[in-house]
Amino acid sequence: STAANSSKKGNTASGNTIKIGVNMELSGAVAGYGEQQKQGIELAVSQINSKGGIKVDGKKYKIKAIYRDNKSTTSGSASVAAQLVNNDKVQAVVGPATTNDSTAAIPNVTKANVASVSPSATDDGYTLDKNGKVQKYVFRSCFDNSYQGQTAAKFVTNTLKGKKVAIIADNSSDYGTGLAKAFKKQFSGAIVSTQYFQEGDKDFNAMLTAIKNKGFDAIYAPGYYSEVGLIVKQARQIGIKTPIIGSDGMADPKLAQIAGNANANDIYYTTPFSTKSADTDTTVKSFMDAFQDKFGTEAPTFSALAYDSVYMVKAAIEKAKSVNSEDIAVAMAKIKNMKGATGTMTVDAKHNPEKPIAIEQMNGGKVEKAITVK
Amino acid sequence: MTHLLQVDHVTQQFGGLKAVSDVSMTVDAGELIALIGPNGAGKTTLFNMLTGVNTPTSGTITFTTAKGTMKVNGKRADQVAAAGMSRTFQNIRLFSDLTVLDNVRIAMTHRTRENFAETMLRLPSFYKKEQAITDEAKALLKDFGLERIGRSIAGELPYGEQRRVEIVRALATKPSLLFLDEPAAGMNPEETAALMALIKKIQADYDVTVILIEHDMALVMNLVQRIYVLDHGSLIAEGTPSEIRNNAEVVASYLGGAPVAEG
Amino acid sequence: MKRNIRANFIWLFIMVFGFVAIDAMEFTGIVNTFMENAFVTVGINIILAMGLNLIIGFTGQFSLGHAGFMAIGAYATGIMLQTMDSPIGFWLSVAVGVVIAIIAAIIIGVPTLRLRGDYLAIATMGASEIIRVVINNLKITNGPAGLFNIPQYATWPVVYVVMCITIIMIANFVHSRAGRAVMSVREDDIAAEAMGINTTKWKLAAFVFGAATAAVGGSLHASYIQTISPSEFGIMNSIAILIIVVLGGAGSLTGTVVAAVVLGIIDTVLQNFGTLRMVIYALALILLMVFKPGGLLGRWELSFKHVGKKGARAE
Amino acid sequence: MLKVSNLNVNYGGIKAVRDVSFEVHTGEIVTLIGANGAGKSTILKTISGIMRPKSGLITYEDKAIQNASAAAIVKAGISQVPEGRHIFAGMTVMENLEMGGFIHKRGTDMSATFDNIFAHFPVLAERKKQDAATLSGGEQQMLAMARALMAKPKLLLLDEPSMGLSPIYIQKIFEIIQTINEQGTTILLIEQNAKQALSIADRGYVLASGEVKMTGTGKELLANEQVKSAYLGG
Amino acid sequence: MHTIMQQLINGLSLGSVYALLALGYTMVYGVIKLINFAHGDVYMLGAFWGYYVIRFWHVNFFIALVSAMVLTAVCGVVIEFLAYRPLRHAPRITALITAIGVSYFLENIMSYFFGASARNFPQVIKVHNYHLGGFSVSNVQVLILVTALVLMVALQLIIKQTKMGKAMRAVAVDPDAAELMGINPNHVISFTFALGSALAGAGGVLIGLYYNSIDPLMGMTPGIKAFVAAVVGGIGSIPGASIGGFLIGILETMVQAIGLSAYKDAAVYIVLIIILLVMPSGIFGKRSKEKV
Ligand SMILES: Nc1ncnc2c1ncn2[C@@H]1O[C@H](COP(=O)(O)OP(=O)(O)OP(=O)(O)O)[C@@H](O)[C@H]1O
Ligand SMILES: Nc1ncnc2c1ncn2[C@@H]1O[C@H](COP(=O)(O)OP(=O)(O)OP(=O)(O)O)[C@@H](O)[C@H]1O
Ligand SMILES: [Mg+2]
Ligand SMILES: [Mg+2]
Repeated sequence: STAANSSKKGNTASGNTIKIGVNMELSGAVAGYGEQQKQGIELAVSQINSKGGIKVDGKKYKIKAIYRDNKSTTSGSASVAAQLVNNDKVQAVVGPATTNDSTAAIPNVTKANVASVSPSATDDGYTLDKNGKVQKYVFRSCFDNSYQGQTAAKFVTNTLKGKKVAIIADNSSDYGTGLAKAFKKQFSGAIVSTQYFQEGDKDFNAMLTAIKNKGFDAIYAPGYYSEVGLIVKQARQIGIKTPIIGSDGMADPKLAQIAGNANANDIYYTTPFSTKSADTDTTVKSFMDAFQDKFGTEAPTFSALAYDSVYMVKAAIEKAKSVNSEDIAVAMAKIKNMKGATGTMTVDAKHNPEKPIAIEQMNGGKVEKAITVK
Repeated sequence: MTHLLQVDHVTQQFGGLKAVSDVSMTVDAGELIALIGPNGAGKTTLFNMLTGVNTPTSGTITFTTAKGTMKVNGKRADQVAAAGMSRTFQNIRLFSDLTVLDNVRIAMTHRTRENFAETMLRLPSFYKKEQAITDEAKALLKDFGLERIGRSIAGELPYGEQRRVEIVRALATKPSLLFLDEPAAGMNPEETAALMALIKKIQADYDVTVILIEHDMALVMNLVQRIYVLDHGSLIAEGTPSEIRNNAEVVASYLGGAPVAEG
Repeated sequence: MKRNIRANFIWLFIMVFGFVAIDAMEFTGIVNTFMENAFVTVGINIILAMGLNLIIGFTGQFSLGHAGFMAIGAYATGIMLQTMDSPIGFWLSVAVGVVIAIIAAIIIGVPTLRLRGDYLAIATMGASEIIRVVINNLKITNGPAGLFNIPQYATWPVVYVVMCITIIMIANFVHSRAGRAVMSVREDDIAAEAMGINTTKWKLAAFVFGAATAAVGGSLHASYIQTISPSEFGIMNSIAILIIVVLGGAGSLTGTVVAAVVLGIIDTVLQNFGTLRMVIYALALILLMVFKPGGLLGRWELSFKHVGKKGARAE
Repeated sequence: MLKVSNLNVNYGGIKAVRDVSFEVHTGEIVTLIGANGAGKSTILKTISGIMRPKSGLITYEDKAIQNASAAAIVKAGISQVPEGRHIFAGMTVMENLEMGGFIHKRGTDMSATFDNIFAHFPVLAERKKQDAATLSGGEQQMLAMARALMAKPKLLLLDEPSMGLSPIYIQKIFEIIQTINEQGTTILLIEQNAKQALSIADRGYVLASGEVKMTGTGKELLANEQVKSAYLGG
Repeated sequence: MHTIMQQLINGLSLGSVYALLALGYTMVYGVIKLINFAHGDVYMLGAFWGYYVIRFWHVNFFIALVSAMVLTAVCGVVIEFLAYRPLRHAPRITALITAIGVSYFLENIMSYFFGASARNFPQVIKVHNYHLGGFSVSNVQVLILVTALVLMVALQLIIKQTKMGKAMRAVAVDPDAAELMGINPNHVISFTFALGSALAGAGGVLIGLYYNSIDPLMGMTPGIKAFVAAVVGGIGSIPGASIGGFLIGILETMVQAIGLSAYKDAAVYIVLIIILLVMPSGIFGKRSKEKV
């Protein structure tokens, strides 16, 4: 911080720009997800600026996003975080995408008193320190694993009336395994088999053949669209017809493309962001349209979550009436009923967004309906 | 009396080929012996067995020094070398990226000790030991007139010098028995003469028994005391140079009409 | 003797000077967290690459399994600090990591070091992947989610001092009877055996030593970054360390330090290039190797043995 | 047939060959003698295109070849038995020989050549299927020579063909060289065994430190006092 | 029983992918002793080429396959010329690092221009499942298997029967001596890269079709697995690469079949290590012990 306001902690915007640092996986193993998030951020930033920016104490600020690549590594993330908060002097950080990269950034943003919002760090413990106390500067715009996994379990029991489930989970990050764990904890029926796959796997025939005759009513497949799409495809091709339930990592238009429309039947996934709700929700609709305009494709969940992360920063600034990062962090914890593309959210005591969760049902490659779950 | 080296009925089989078949021989301390024979007779193969590079298919090799008796077959080459047998190779095998001095010092590894603590902490005892190793290596090089190339990279030396360094390196292991595989190959008559002087010197000054393989009859006949002749894997003759020179079988299979310098 | 002591003092002076210089810069705020991060990353990379250079550059054994040993150290620290949150706990965890890594290195090394060249590389890579998969599926390691909120005991002074100790130890190893023995294995193992060197033993010694330093590097990484997960210890991470070794010059410790610094600078600067970062990095890597095929320094080493002594010929 | 004029070859900064000129006429045996490191092998490597000269001209059958690729030079009819044998390890003796005949079109009848070679080197016939790497030193030397003959060269470059051979075989190798020569192959020979080389050579050149010091017919050089004392062992 | 048969088919399909890639590795390695890390990325290039020509030029599958092979062959030759040829006489590990650099470059430049996320490959061939007594095979699986087998046989013929094949072996052993036989090593090496890369390109299109999902990093994991396959089979050996590929495919499948999916990679590596300990040069690798 500069000498002028050295009494104050954190970074304060100078001139009439508010800087938002983006600590993102733009290369490396999960660059695909980082790229989608970057698009959401770009959209949010350009929208906000074209509407005149953010007004604080009567002064209008434009926002500027500074994108830095953490190479999908923890040390890259720690370094990028440090550069953003110390050298670029940003007022808030958005990102990184994965839990591990996000936790690696915590010490450095904390030291600099800058809030960071991860669009997709889903591990339950992400916002907490090791004593279970909430981390003051750490936020997210996505659900934690427990909430989503438990919701899926409830849905299988209550709505699908499933008694036996086979789980196929992504084993390369906390996401798949965390969801699977939460699901198992909540689910009252039997788990007939739990299988794991790795990010980038393409062949699931062996696994599916192995579980095919285990007599399950549904498959729970927490993971990302790139692999789950293939699971759906290959499952249907070898004749597994049971419902396949997944998580928000599946909520991507590419899911049906990869699975093939003909195969994408009886698919359900938990998601904060329902393309269906565009019919009723103007915020969602405007996001969807703007995204389609700007990038020529339907908006994926990752983009929506990142988009909302930027809006969380905006909301916090407006609430704090300050362009100081410390103030922004304090205000962010108090966000209430912020309308976002992924629903109307309130930041709870653990810095998790409380927002309604939806379950989308896909048939023939199309989302048929969205079921809101409490 | 026990022999320095006793070879009993050793055989080396490669698939269907008996490269060495049922060879027995003895070597006594202080001797200078040549092993000759046509190309492919099994000379190098025999050397390989004697020095632990290959294990014989059958037969026994016993090596006896003041330190004790050792059954060579079944031992690794480094154990054999540590026991006191050292060698050079038909195709020079120097540590070619290292200096000549290091080549020699490496050969002293097995008979020197530096413990972990003194190495890591650079205790005075470490420097003392290093100095001793270096001094000994330098002295050895000096003795063979190689001290000026101590810091040269071994692989960059002319062929003849590489051969000499290889011999000196073998000597640095403090062998009681030294094997030289074609030390004069690729040398001109002048260099060969110098090599002979060198071998004599080793024998005299270092108390080493020498066995060498050589096709240069001028060298063999003038230098050695005893000759073993191998052909098709078997020993066909054994004797003094003059006996061998006049052995009809050896002449027919090996020497031919080649002019052989008189002893 | 005097010459050696003088050289040692120069080294000591440089190391102390480096420490004081960094400390002063930290104190005056010239170095902020970002630069400190870069320093520490370079420091840890030096520790890791030193060990690998010993194995690859000096002993000539192509190991691609460094990340596995690093993981062992990292997880030892990550797990132990959960219950032993104290400096003693940290150092204890480093020691435990080293011991486990040594045991693992012996188990892996004894059978595989018989293999040659690329076959060894693949086998060690496989062994390292096995370690990673096991960690990925264990409960105590928290599976793929990894561990976070690891207390930070590996501050920059700790990393700096450990780095210096590692450099000294590896340099001392290399410049001794042991170093000559492993180099002879690299040059010609058949000739080495014929000179009385137990090649298996020396290969293993270097491999184990390298593994131990990898574990130390892993421990420091875990405690500095405070987050670890199995995905950080994959093949690509072994390769990242290999790149440092080769770029600096396999067989040059000075080169390793230089390469780690150069790559650290490149990496830090490229952080400003967003999406193009890795494209530029890749091109830089190709160009550096094409124009400096022996590595930046080849096998050259910085030495102070000649300092202050005219005409002295050191060895 | 072959004319080398003012050849200079360097290894980095080291001048290995300086201003060397000599020629080989069709049907001759010409030998280059000289101490270790005189530059003999370097000259051969330059002729066969493995090394590039710094300056100078090499003409073969009236064509300049100093910039031709090694492959093109072999096709033009020059074969080399390299120093240090360079046999193809891991390939059998027979495969090595087939590689020697690589430049011939598929389907060329090589049986006469094979017969000729196996007549000269009966050991190789016995060892057709053996991995060439496991041959003894002398056997490898024979293989290297046989392999070069497979190309049916017009000009054969021999770099120390007698190295590592037994006395009886050294005799034989010189006989073989003479036979090959009589059968129409021109020969450029390098030998440590200068006495024998000169005795079968039509002409010889004496090299020292990269320069031609003397030239003459084989007989003249054999009789020369200087040559005698320096290269023939007194 | 049916399940086992079905799994075997699964394993063979997966294995044929690895085998196709392993062939390219083994050829390049066999000739210049370089682990061509970028090989998996050349396969990715093939897949992307197939994707674009089918999607935007609407060519049929066969043309896509052949044109991808041509394109990747050219890429392979260019990569060799620019990145590896200058290092012909450098230590091999240097060339390995360059290969890694090339791999990074291809992955990231493709991400930069075409985006890093997965996309679906146009399904030009409609999938049919043939049900044969309880287990099923798809036409695409058959296509892949047959293509792989045909290419393997063709390759084996090239190596064993043509002069180029012989020249490849000679260059592999001793490029200098090969030159003295009238062989131009540069041509041979270019040819090797062209052939190996073409196979990878074919593999890319086939895999795109089979799994219907391609992305710039798709070459990484199969690349490494394929290299492992080549090593298991005995590097440099064509039948070895094929057998190694199938072996690993079947192994992975079987490990998953018994429910140990989380350990499938570990199992592959354990088997790899065991095979190498028993046969230090792989299954078909020649162990030419150095003669002293
Ligand atoms: N590993 C092996 N496999 C098969 N045959 C081998 C092997 N090693 C050597 N031989 C064969 O054994 C025989 C003896 O070889 P060796 O090298 O001992 O001969 P040598 O007497 O040293 O000959 P030279 O004087 O030519 O060096 C040769 O015919 C050789 O081809
Ligand atoms: N690869 C190389 N690098 C540097 N210098 C070399 C190289 N090869 C040869 N030389 C030097 O070039 C000079 C000529 O070497 P060359 O091999 O032509 O000699 P030669 O007459 O064939 O000797 P020899 O009888 O030992 O075979 C020597 O001084 C040698 O040291
Ligand atoms: Mg021999
Ligand atoms: Mg020569």
